Amino acid sequence: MAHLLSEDSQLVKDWASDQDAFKGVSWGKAMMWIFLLSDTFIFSSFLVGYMTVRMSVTEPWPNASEVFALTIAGHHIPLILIAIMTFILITSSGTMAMAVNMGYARKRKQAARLMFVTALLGASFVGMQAFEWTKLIEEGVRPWGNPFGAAQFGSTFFMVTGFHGLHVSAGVIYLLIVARKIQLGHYEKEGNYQIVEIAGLYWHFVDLVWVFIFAFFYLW
Amino acid sequence: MSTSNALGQESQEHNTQEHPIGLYLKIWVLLFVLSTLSYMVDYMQLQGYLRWTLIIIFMLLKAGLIVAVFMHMMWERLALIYAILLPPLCLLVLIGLMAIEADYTILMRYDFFGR
Amino acid sequence: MPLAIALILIVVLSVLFQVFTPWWSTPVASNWGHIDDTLVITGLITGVVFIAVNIFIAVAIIRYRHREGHKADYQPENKKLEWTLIGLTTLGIVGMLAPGLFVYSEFVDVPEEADHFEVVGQQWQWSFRFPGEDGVLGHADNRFITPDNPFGLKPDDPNGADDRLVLSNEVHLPLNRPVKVLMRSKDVLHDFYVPQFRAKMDLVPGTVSYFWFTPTRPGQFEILCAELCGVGHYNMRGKVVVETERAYREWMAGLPTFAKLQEGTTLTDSSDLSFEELVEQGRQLSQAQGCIGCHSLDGSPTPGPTWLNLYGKQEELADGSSVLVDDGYLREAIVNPNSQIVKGFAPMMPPYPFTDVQLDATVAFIKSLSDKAPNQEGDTQ
Amino acid sequence: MNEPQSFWTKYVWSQDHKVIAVQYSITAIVAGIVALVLSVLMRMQLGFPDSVPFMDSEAYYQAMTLHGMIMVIYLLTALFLGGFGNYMIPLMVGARDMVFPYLNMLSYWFYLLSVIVLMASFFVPGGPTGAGWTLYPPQAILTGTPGTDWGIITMLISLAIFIVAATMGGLNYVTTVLQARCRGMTLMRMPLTVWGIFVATIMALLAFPALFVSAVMMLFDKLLGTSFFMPAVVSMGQALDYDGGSPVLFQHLFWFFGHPEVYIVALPAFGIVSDLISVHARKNIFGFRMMVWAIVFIGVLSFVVWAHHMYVSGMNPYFGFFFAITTLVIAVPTAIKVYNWVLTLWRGDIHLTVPMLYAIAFISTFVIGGLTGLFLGNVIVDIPLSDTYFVVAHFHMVMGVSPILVIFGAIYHWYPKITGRMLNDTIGKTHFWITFIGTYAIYFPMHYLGILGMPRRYYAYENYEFIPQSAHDLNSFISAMAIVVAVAQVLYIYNLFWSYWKGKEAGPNPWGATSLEWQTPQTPPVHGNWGEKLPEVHRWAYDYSVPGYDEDFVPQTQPQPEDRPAGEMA
Repeated sequence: MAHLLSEDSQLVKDWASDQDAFKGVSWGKAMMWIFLLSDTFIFSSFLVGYMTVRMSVTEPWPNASEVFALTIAGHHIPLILIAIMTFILITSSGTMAMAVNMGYARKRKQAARLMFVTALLGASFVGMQAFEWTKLIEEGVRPWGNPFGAAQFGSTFFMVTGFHGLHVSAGVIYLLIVARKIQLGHYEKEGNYQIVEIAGLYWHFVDLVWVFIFAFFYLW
Repeated sequence: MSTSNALGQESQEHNTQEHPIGLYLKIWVLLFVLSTLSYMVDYMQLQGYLRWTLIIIFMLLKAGLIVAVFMHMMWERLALIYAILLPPLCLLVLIGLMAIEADYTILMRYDFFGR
Repeated sequence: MPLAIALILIVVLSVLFQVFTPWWSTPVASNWGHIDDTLVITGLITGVVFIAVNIFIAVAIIRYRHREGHKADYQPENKKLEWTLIGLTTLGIVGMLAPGLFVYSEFVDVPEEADHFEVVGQQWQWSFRFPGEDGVLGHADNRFITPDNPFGLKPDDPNGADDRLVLSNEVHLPLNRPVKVLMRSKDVLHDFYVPQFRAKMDLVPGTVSYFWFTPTRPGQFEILCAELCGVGHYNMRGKVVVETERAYREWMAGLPTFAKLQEGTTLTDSSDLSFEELVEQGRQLSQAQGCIGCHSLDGSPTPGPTWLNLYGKQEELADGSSVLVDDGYLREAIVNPNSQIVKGFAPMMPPYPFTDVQLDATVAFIKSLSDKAPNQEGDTQ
Repeated sequence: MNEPQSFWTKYVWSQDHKVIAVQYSITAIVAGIVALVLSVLMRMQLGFPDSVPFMDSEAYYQAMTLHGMIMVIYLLTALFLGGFGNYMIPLMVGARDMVFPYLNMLSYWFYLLSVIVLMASFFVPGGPTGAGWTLYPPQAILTGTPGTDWGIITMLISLAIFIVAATMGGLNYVTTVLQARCRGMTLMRMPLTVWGIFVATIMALLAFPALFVSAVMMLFDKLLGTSFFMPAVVSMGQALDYDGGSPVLFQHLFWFFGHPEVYIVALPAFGIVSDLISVHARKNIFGFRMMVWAIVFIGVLSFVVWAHHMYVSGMNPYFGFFFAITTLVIAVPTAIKVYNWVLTLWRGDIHLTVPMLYAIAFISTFVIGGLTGLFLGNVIVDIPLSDTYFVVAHFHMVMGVSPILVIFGAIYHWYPKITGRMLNDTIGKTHFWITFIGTYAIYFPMHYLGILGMPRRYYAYENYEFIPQSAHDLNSFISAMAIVVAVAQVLYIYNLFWSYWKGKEAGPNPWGATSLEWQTPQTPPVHGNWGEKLPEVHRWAYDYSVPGYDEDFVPQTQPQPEDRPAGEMA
């Protein structure tokens, strides 16, 4: 720690320098990071709200493992849909990371193609979420109550996954726009493909949030 | 973006985040494994502290990998890393106190409402 | 220069105001005199700082105001001075915080021997519950509230049967006995506040809050609501009577128990009841349902029209027409309140789906409050 | 440089930070005037009951709620961040504009939309919400409170839109300060104005999320029947379908936003007033480093003190110890700031210009507001005082009067740069004296009503035995003073208009200030701010009365002489 704060550490030098504190970070990327920081607080507040109501209701909390189970080919498998959604989102993060790599390698076509794949995976995630919502609504889960236990189960489920789903949907649109622009060669002139990395930051963040939702809402 | 450039962003040395594809693939596989493990926690019906510890460990490992590698945090300069990672710490105070508060509420409810 | 004078004047006038003010804490009537002491300590320390800073500015303005040829000193920082000031400030903070936390630890630590009773709030009235012989309050929850069970006592909890209920906004407490106040709300946040006791706490629906105190002075004290609770907030009044142990016991003996109330309030058929009995039923019903939170019984202004001399009166309505307040109008106004709004009042009363018997009782009670009501005897339709 | 040409692109759909700043400021001030009128109506009712015919208890609570909400969010936050932040940051750090001007423009239009939605709540069925600016559930969405059908919905939606606007603006401000400074402009050479706004903006980005989330959750409680904040309740004799929620959770989330919010307003004011004092005392700000660290320290600490607003809320009572300690610790950096302001005056060359009058008045009122905060932060002292007029007096002194005095002073100080003309001194002084003395007369005695025990948020105080007649008389006096002060604000507005056309020509640097915004090639600065070449900074912003120079100020752009090594603070 002492080393980190000493006068000649890179940390102190960067902060004490003129013009920019984040060396080599473009305006867009800096802004995206700061936005994600703010968004972290939004999701954390949602999850804190969820934690508090879950801990303070006297009704029993439904067993997520059961509620989200599917019967496939006669087998009753707990949480299987959620597991698949998790894998899809992780896969999309992987393709996104490769798109960033292609962008920096100036492989325009591949970058755009990988981004389209990412968007497709994202869209299928949203599709599965829609399926999950439909299933739960058919089973009688509503924001104000459900047949399995505490009413807040439904409220927080729709609120938290809904908000995350909105983020994914927005991300899909964002990725599509950027990918299209790359295809059309909009960034060719400046030769700077950092936009892919910025879009990637957002996309990975959405994945990151899902990691927490998966752990706290579905597994806990 | 274009508007900002119109006003002239000073040229800066962009430290491009170029890393070998192989690394991404490795992380990808690792994330798959971790997700499977955390799924297995539920599938095996582990309960109690063991369950919660495992869930948290796998969650933090996954989150760490995504932030560090996919979001390139480990290659960023310390100035950015600290600026992004320190502020969420104050959320820990909120989380901790709200856990205590929720606990207090449920105790009151059991004590006085008799449910 | 005028500014320097103004600042000095502000200091002088503030100090004079402080010394001669007729507006100061009400005389304390509980054991929380220590709270007043912490207030005085804080007042002294902050007062010194207030005077010092203002006078310092005034002197600086006088000494260093702009004159031709004068130039300011160049002194970016003075580490020693700054750290001295930080040290002094910390000292002052500790001086306020330490006694404060000490008294607060007394405040949250309820003595073993303390009695307890419950305050229940609803828009906009108070009611109270005492534990009865067994010394234990029965479980109670808003989910059990019915017209017959206004406190929402858990019907099958044996501890609740002997609980003594106060359906009016007046509570009695014995002198010099520590008491823990448990608080609960039926609808929104309220705050049980008696200025002379110093302590106050919110009533929160969905949980129970508490504080404790020992009344140290006999007398009657006003209860106020100190947490915004809707349009009637400013009029949510009550009374604490602090009296000798004996008087308190007598008062307590007159209170109905929960078990007794349950037997008595099941309204059956109004034709069996005398007018007086009906009026009494109506009184209890309108307290339980919160009617008197909005409709005063003594003519004082409240969110809804007062019930004093209401019956038989010509009311002007919001649409300009007028109507005679009779049985029919009152019954309609309870079941479907927003159909005919009295001029000057907001359409905010919710419909009360009363049974015929309940309507009879309520109307009879309103009638009993009016000297214009014709033939009080028997006419209950 | 694509200079916008038509009136519409230049003044309406403008992406120039300076125009956006003025748009923000004008909108905020108009909203503020509405809130001021509401406060006069309330004071009329309190001082002279039943003097305003339509002021029934319902209208009173609606006025009270909207007054508080507009003043805190739509006036103060918007004016300091959207107004001053927008105007000052690029000019003071030597940037051509905000880093993303288009987003900056969107930020304003979203803000305007939020104000329009808010104002629309006056006309929706049931009127605006009367739940108090804290919007505590359950009462905010239950019958018995005005505006529970449409008022509360428009209020929450307006807040959500405001948060979107604040986020878009805030991202710009923070990124601009971090990444778009000119050569030589290190963080430690930035004027304190920028520091205050910078830290406040970071706090806004991290605190508004909690408000956003609680607004969303309350909207769901209201519209979908969820029970986040709603336990089982029996409202007006009707058992409702809610169950299991926790009203205290809302309060925690609200104040997790709400306390940082206090400093979101205060920190820019701290920064600006530091600069005003330094410029007009012709002396460097005393203890600059300490001032910066105090701002940062206050910013961080303000995230762990929130529940000192909830000492009597029925939360876990043991929280009182934790929050009393953190709250009183925050008093130390705040006190340092006060010491450094007054020590800046000491041995200065104090020009009692109108901005300086406001600045000094700020110190005096802020000291009262800050010191009374020590009463309310110390949990046991707070218990008798909470929810009384003491609280009203405290937060009006600390969050109402003092930041507003800074705003008056700041507008006076920078008006010449914005318009090229000076404001009128005579009107300025008249306005200053009425406002300063008037607010003292309003709020100083009000503390004593609180100590007496008069609860706040009361529509009337009829027949309370513990309130003597003299207290009612004092209340009337306070109301009379409030009306005088409110009316006096017309002077300031008049001054703004009159001087725009008739004011004295200002020249580029009328106060002889060192910071960058006074060194622009044109006054008012044109689009792009700096002409061909960005400025270069060679020293901190506080080189006033430096020994060895003829002038009593050395602009930041002036290079250090060869023979003089850069000084400690340069």
